[in-house]
Amino acid sequence: MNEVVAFWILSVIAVFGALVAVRKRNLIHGVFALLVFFAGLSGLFLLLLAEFIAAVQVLVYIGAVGILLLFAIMLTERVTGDDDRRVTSRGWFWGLVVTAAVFVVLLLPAIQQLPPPKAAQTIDPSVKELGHKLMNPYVVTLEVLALLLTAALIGAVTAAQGVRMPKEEDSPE
Amino acid sequence: MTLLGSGIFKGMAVTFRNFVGSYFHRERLPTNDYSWRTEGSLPQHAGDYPKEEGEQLRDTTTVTNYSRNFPMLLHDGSEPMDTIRCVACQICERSCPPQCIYIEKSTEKKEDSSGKMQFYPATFDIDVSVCMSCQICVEVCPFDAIVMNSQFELSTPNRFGGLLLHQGDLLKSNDYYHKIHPEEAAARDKRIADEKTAKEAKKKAAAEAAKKKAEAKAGAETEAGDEKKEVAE
Amino acid sequence: MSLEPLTLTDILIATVPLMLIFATLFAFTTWLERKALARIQNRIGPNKVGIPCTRIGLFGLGQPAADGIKMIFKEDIVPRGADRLFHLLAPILALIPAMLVLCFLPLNFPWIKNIQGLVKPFMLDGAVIFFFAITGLNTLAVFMAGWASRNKYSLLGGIRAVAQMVSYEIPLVLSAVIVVMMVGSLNAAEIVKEQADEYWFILSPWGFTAFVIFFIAALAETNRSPFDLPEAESEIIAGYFTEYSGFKFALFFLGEYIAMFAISGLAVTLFLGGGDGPGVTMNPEDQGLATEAFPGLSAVWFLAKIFALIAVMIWLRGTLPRLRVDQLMGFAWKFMLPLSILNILVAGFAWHAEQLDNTIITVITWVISFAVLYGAASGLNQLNRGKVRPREYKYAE
Amino acid sequence: MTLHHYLILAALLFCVGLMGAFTRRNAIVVLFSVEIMLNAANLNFIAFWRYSENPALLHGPLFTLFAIAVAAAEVAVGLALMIAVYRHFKTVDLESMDTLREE
Repeated sequence: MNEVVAFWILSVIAVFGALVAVRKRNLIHGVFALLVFFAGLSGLFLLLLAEFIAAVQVLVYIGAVGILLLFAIMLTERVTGDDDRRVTSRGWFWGLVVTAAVFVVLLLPAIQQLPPPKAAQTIDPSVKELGHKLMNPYVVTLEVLALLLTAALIGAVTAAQGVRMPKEEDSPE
Repeated sequence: MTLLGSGIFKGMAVTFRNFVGSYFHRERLPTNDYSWRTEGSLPQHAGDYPKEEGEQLRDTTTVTNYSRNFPMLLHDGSEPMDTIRCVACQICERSCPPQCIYIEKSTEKKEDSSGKMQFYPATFDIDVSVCMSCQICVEVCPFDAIVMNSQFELSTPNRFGGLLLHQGDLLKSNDYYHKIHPEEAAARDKRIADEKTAKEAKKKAAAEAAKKKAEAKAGAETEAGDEKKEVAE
Repeated sequence: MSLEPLTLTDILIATVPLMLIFATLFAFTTWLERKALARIQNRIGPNKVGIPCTRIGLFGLGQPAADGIKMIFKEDIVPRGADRLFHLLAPILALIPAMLVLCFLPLNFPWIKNIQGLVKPFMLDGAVIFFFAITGLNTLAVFMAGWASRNKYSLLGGIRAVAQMVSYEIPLVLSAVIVVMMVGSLNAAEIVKEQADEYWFILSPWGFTAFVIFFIAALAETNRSPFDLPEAESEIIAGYFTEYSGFKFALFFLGEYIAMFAISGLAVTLFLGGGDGPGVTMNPEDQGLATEAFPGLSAVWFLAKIFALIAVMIWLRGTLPRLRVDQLMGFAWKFMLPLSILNILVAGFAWHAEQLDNTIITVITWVISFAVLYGAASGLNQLNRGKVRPREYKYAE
Repeated sequence: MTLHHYLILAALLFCVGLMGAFTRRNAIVVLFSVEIMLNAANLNFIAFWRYSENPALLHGPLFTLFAIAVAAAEVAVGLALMIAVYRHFKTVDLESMDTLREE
């Protein structure tokens, strides 16, 4: 009973957040709606008993990505976040058609081909077990991921830094 | 090398001393809590704010000698302008962070308390509505002419210029300074006297070595030094 | 583990007393802070408000209640041009995460002994990760408040807060990693149990270093002095809550103090042995809960330790001047971050040395790690020195 | 709750993301949409893991962890590129970045 109520509330929050995030004219409102979506999804993960993933979702997406997006908006758009130009792209109609088509294609196998739903098993996912898995069979993946993150860090800094101005053009303070 | 973070612990020790001390030494508390006192012992103007323009409350007798509020100018004698220590060098004016000091230098020199010809400030104004009581003027003054006053009831009915203190308001005698900040004033006078005697000794040695007009000069300056010491005592 | 046996009564028993207790402690702490700061500055502090309609002062203990009443009845002003929705949401968003993280503190109140596992969130496997995740939400509330006020000072305060909190979150988490490494668990109750069995982590060289880093980072995370740049009143009025008044301001205030309690509570859990103390035995069979001389003793110990940390915070606020923005950032990235990474390395070696179970090797490890950490701290200090000189007087001498 | 509930929800979220990516002009909103799609995929992973034969293998959470890490890197690089693009074009409007088009 609890689970059903929680599922419906959380899924409504997630879908609502996602819809507002992609359609809101004001970008800062959009970011906060996106964060609501992330929070709803984190709740769904918790409902699926993936508590560590839920925590990481909050930590990475809400704590880090959200702040990053806010900063990017403040650096690129105006501080108010308002987008007063035309916000809808030229190909919006075909975009919607493709979206609807993808939705139907995604749903058909989900409804038709999957085995009939089983009763949920009670499982006990421990964070310790996850750690052992990361350190033993998946250690190479973890290392590659670390390398990727370092490369992304350096790449992001270089890309955002832009071309350094020559010394002569620096205004004398 | 000192212990890492020892500066923070030193500061914390100071604040802790203040914290404990405030419970045992009531005279440390600069707060003017009128409710402590009976009706008759309130200061003359307490609760009775000035009505006439230019009139200000001037009661400073209730604050402790740990209190500092706004700067004042020192003079040594009974006639303030004759014995003013300030020579209008304008160092304080230039180092004042909020730039609340305004000085106009006099055009001609005048004898100061030690008989030396010096410039004096023709105008010396401090806007206490701007002053932030940082004491930098006190620290930079090479003549010990500007020190902190503890006068705090400066309210005035005049918004424009009422808080601009002029030379006349700022000039206070060294005796007054001794009354409000006894320890600090004694230390300062002692330092001035020490510096003076050191300077004299040096000068005397130089003069004796040169054997030139030694007696007259030394005589005059020892007298001045004695006067100074009397004030300090 | 499943949601099903959870009932509303269990949830209420677990949460309502927690909120009431910490709200009361908040009121008391505001009074304590004002009194202590006043005494540090040789003032008296609030001493008038006591029992209404009498002249009994009670050392001003009625002051928080009077402040609260004043706050509630004040006019709620929203600036023209402000984002009304976000202006309203920001204080709520500031309070909720702060209240939420209190659940992850292993406080063994007697009344939570018999309720279900899931309403004791500190028994979760990832309790410490959850704690950090939810604490991070505070940043968003601050940014939201700064942005929604449509005021330059507010925005500046908000941006300062975001930059500061993001920078200091890294040393904060890295110093907690050491404890997680030593215990081998993210479960708050297990961390406390391990400390009760072995030693409080603050008593080891790496633990002490981690505690100092954690405490400094916690000061920055909660915007306490000397890291209170987001609300530096001499520079940017009141920072992100310049445009807040009345009850919304009170909510911000409450959220800030609750966050202070929460982060001190985490420091107590990680480094100071949690509810461990004389008269308390941590009981491994009873889900990490304690056997106590009388019910609630371990919670009392826990709260006493929190208050000790809060007292140090207040003391530091009375002592240290505010940092400059560049000093603040430099300190986080050039001092705290390298030191905490080195500390993880040292703690790793120390853990392996302790596995050998040899007293001499353990002692040698402790001495060496102390020397390494102290040397590293002094070296970093020397490297970062030289930029800041004592004040020079341009015209004197 | 059954697996189908979660799958339909994930499909819906994915399509919301897709719609955003197709119908908005602002590059940052397109980045939001990509994030929404990635998260919908993560929800699928976790749901399949939860209702799988052998959850003890922890395939779902592990893959989700890796996906989250990659997504974080993607956001960082993507936003850095966006700032670089903004510096060049003074806009993040995707339809005005058309210097490769034949006139």
